[in-house]
Amino acid sequence: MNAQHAIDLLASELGQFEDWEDRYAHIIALGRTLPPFPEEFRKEQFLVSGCQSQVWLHPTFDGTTIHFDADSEALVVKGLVAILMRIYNHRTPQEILAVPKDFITTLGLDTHLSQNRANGLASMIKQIGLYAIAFSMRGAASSV
Amino acid sequence: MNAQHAIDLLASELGQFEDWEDRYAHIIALGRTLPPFPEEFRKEQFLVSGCQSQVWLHPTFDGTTIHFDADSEALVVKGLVAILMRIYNHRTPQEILAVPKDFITTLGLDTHLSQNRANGLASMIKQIGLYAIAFSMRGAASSV
Amino acid sequence: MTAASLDIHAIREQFPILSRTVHGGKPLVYLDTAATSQKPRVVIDAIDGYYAMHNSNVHRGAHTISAEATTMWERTRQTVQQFLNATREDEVIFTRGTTESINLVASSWGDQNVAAGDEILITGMEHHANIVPWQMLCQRKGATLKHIPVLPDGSLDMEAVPGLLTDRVKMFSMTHVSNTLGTVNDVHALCAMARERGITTMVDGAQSVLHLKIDVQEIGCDFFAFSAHKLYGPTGIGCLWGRYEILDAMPPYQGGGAMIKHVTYAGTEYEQVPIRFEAGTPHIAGAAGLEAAINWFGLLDLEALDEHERALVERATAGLQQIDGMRIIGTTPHKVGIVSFVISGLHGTDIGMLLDEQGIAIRTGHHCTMPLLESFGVGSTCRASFGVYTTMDEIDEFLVAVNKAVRMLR
Amino acid sequence: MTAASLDIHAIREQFPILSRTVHGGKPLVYLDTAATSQKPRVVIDAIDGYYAMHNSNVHRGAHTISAEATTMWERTRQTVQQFLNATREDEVIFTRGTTESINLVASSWGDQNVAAGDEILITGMEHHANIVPWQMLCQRKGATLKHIPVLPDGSLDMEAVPGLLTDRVKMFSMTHVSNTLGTVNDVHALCAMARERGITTMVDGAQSVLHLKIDVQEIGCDFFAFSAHKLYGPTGIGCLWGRYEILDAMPPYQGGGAMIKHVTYAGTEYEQVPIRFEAGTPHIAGAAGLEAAINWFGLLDLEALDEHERALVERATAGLQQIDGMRIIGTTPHKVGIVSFVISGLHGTDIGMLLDEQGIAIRTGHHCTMPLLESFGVGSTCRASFGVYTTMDEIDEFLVAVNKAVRMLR
Ligand SMILES: Cc1ncc(COP(=O)(O)O)c(C=O)c1O
Ligand SMILES: Cc1ncc(COP(=O)(O)O)c(C=O)c1O
Repeated sequence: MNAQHAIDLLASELGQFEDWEDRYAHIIALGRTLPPFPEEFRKEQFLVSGCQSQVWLHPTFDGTTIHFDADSEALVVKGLVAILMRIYNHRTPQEILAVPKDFITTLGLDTHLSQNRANGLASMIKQIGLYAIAFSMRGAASSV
Repeated sequence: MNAQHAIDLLASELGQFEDWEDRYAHIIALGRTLPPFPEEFRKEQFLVSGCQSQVWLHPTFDGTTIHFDADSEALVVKGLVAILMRIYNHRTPQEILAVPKDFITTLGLDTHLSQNRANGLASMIKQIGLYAIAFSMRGAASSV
Repeated sequence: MTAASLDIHAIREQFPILSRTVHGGKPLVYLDTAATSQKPRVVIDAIDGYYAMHNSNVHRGAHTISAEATTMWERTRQTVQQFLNATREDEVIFTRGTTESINLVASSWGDQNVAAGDEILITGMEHHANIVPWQMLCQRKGATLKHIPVLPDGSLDMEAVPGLLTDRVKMFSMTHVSNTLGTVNDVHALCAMARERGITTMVDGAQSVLHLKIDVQEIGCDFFAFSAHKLYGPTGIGCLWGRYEILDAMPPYQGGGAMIKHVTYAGTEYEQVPIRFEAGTPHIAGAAGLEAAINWFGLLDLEALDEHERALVERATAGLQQIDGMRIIGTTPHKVGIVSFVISGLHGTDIGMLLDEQGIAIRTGHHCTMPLLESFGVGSTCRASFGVYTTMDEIDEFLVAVNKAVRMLR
Repeated sequence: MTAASLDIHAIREQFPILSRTVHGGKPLVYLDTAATSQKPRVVIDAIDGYYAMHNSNVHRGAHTISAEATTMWERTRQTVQQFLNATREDEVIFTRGTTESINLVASSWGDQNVAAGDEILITGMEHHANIVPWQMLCQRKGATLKHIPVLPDGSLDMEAVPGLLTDRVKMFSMTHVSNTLGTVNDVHALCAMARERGITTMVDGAQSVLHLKIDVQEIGCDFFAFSAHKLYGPTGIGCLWGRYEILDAMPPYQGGGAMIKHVTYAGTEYEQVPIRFEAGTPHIAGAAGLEAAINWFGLLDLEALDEHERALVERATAGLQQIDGMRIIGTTPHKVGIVSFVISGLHGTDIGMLLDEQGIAIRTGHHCTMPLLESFGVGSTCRASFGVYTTMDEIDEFLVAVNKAVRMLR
């Protein structure tokens, strides 16, 4: 499933809710599906900078695709992190860099993904992109 | 002639002109009636501070009234200085301090006498007041 | 009765933003006044009117609109003087806001008066604006920054003060009202203690000007700072008030136009106070807005406002305390309309987002008071803060919304 | 033809102030744009709209209107980036204006990079804003301020430049356009000469942004400063652009909220660029106005504007030269819409007042360029300066008025 397909699926998934409560309950539930974050990565350097609520992001590159581990202590933020993972995780650097940013509007996440350091999801998307650029230049399998 | 009388007279004098040119011609002419400024007073310390066009002001106190010498290199400003002299010169410190400031509006000089450092007439009025306060405290005849 | 002297409904109508909605039709409940207050129409119109009819640079021109702008600018200085009950209008300096006012003092006064081994005293509840400039000064000079501890109820440990006001303290800078706790400090008593010992004092009034009657003479401080944007006024302008003799002895802060008497390549002679500290074209439209804000605010009955705010705080506090795991941070009775809280096991960001979804704007985070929060053992709080337009109904909506958020997160 | 691509009549209708009168019904002829430009409706409305519908503090909140304000704030940063053709948006720092931008560099960069015996080079036609901060730096550090002489036509003595760019020069800061003479300096060539020698450069763009297309990459400078209020935008906001690597190595300027990552009493970790340099609540409404101003200005045909301004300058100059004793200060052909003059035997203040009485606003005085005027042997000039709304008819009215004033004064 490519990124666009993931976005489309998320759009219909999130679009099915009539009211915001169900929508948020679903986002929170999505957060619960995130695989546990490996504790050895819970280091300062994998904290996404500029977030008020702590968001963790660790990449591993197998030479073809990037695998991300990600986490947040806040439940809604963790759900949003899970959404980003469905879009960006296990993709090649090229695929990651090709994801059009308008999914933010498509998924109705503008408030959360604005240039806002409060929950830092914009910073997370930026950081994902930076990792993709770094790995696409290195090529070989690696971690950080 | 007290200060209020001088103001009333100035008001009717300046009020007689239908257009601004005659009015200004009169103001400039008034400037020409100022007695020559004694050259020995043309020192830095008698420059009224905060004026763009140089305005000179020197006080002499005879124990009763203050005599001012005043000058400006700009013709309109010099005319305005002459107007101020007709209101403030040769009066006791108490009379000077009692002059109501609304003469500025009465004489239609708001633009020139606003809080504006460009021609500095507001600074001049302020300085005249400061001299009056100083002399009223000293009492005896003196100069500075 | 507050209703009689403070017609909140009529007040609300003056604030255009209060009629807007968020998230598809939910009326905005703005409980973030401590971050910045909303602006009444009269303030917005003053700014509009300045630009539309009187815009001109100040001080430098002899033409009519320049004189008009200059008159307005200086009239605002007088308005601020009266607002603070200062003795002289030339004690009022226009800055960008509280932060710049404190930086100006820490730099201009501090560099001149603080040396290695000296101490600067602050309180344990300062906004970063009243910490970092002093820290930077201490680093430049080899001085030490000390602070008065905060007690568990969010009040200052007044007993610790005399011991901290040592011979080495050169400056005691204190917040009037804590932006995180709402605590009102007894700045009069604190300044008196400092003055006895010949210590210069500064009061950060960012959070007090919109709640309390200010009188710098009565307070007895040497410097006082505030921001217009927290006082129902525009962004980008604020004031520093200082005692004339102290300001007069201070070197300039920034260099440029207006603040000079005479410039040659060999050297520059600076202007008198306050122009010396106002280099460059200032925020002229900001002064028009600030004047309107102070005049508008002056019409309010501050006692009725205080009573109203107390009632809001009580209702909010009582309602919040019904929630399991609720901890109110800052419980001293002497506080303004600010309520900070944490709920055990829940993250503030989640609560903030779920409240926002319900139209309710609160602030979550460290509120630029990291050291204070650390002393309470928390990294962030949720903060609801009130203004003249906050109603009891809004408090009730807020409480319903918090309860809903908590249910969703547990 | 300018008339086709620049419909001045339509442009004028967008400026509310241009329909007002002074001195009992005389239409305002505003020839003081170099001091501050007037504001089109779209700029005033952007500020109004911000306060009325989106006002909130930036960066710090998760709620909707805070996100809206933050988005607008950062979008304005991008707008400025594009306006200057900078490579990165985080190279744009918001300040109060040109004066603060230069002070920021002189303090933050200067204190770090300038030592005793070093030299700072400026030109002989600087505004005090680009003299005094460097003078203050030189005093702090024991460095020396040098300047490039100005030739009688008001252009720089380019032959003197190589000799002045010694090994000891650490910073070469130059105005792009002289606010008194109108002279456009070849900043591209000047920066290239400095760069060859490894000297850091700063361009004061206060007077160029409203006349010329700006491209900081093409200019090749390290810093560039301008004020919104001269670019048809609001007061109280301006920008500093700097190369990322240089900004990144600079310590903060002011301390406070937003510019920190982490604060403890032991010490503070600062934020990255540009937030590191934006302490405290910024002028948020100013960014709304600046964005509108840049977008509005971007719709103008700059070539047509240049052609129109040239025609205005030519007409004004030719007309003035008919007057006995007239001396135009600044006669190089490469200049923008600024005409400075003195008339022998007459005082500028008198001329300014008599023009004002006729509805014509010009500026008289030293224009914050005392050392420049001294090099021309005058203490003040009369300056008429033009904007996008200035018409040929206004030039003719100005000339009639000057002639009348001269007649009255002689
Ligand atoms: C060339 C030049 N530099 C700097 C400035 C200072 O700009 P501001 O007063 O907006 O800070 C001005 C304007 O007065 C100017 O014309
Ligand atoms: C107590 C206190 N001090 C200082 C500040 C800084 O004010 P500003 O950001 O307007 O400079 C604030 C506001 O954020 C505050 O609440």
